Amino acid sequence: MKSIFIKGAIQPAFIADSIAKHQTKHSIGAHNIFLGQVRADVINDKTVAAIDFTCYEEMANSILEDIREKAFKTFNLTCMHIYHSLGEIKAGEVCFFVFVSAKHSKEVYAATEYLVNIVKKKVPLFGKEIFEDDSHQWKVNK
Amino acid sequence: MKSIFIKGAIQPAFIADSIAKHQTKHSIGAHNIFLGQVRADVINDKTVAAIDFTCYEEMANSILEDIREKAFKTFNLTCMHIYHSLGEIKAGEVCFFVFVSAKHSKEVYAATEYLVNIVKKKVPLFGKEIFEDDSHQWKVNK
Amino acid sequence: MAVIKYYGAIAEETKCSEEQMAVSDLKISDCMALLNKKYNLNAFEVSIALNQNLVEIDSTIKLNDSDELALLPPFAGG
Amino acid sequence: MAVIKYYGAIAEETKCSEEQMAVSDLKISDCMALLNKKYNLNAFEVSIALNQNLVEIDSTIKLNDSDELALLPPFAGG
Repeated sequence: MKSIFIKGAIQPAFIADSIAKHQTKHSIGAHNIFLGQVRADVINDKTVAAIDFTCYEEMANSILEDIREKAFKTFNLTCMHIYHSLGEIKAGEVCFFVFVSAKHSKEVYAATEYLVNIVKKKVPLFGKEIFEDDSHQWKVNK
Repeated sequence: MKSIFIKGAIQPAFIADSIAKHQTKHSIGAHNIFLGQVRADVINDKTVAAIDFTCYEEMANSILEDIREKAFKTFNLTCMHIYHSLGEIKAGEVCFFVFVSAKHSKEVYAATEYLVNIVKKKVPLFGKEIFEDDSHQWKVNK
Repeated sequence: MAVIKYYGAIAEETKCSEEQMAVSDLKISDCMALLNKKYNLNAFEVSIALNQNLVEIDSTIKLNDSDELALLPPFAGG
Repeated sequence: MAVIKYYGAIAEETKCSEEQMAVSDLKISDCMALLNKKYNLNAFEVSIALNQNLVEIDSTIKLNDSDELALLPPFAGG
């Protein structure tokens, strides 16, 4: 599997390009896309300006391979793509992109939710929340 | 409310532009996008080449206004956009675009599914499935 | 005069998208019977909207001048 | 020698991303005790992966030369 990790933010044009690539697949009737966008959360009066993502990439790739395999077995999907940013992603930028396609709409929703949740839970990604004053704290998924 | 009806197919660049417009909203942490794509279904040995969509637009707009209002009350959303194509949309092209944004990921999935299903059920849109031999049949949502 | 509007498969059958109809004292149910007779719409699963709101096909509401009655085949958006 | 890898908040604490460690006959649990003593990692919620697979922190598996042991803080993707 090609790497799902992208250096820097995921650009809207990259998402558009992914969509366009699926327009030659005429058995697809429904796409569902999840995008994670960095929030400017205010924590103890300090505002998050960016998140710096790092990753244990060899382990992440092997876990993502398992996730993909299991998702294709569980859901009736035509295509599935997962991308995550590495490096410093500013508030408002997209850092996570899950893209699922199927023949019918009913197949896609649960698959998307499943993939988003399992990536958050199982993939060794780490996020340093950098505040506007350059101090930081480490992000923890709830 | 501005019209949600778009003449012709919904282009990937239009979707990218919608995403980009939401990157200034720093309270958003999650987007969910549904795209309906015209399938080249084979029906009695004939292949669908396009769907020609028409609409009872005054009624559709008023129903969509109700749908939006109810969805904002039901789900904890920051933004909600619905677009549907009118006219002839070829197999592989996107004719339906639902775009929902919220602070947290858990809010968006059910909202997207709800909107897709209620638009299919309640909005007076009509689809003429045009086969490759130029014959046609009228689409019925299951 | 009220306006009767046709959509999708029904407009294909009626060969027009709308027409005027004299409606003095005419109930929706009677109007539908007239249109059924004129166009033979029995083959269609029709829903109807009076001024953009769905009403029953056998409604006894009387049509008024400037009312808009729409004959709608099954919805097929998405 | 095995390689010990550190990520995120833990790498910040250890001030390095990886180091070599002599492991002859060393259990994972003992290795973790050594690292804890060296870096004071008690404040961290750590999970550990042996050659990219999660294992228990008190595992009695013995480390071999060329093994890769990774110390991982809470995952935060998405």
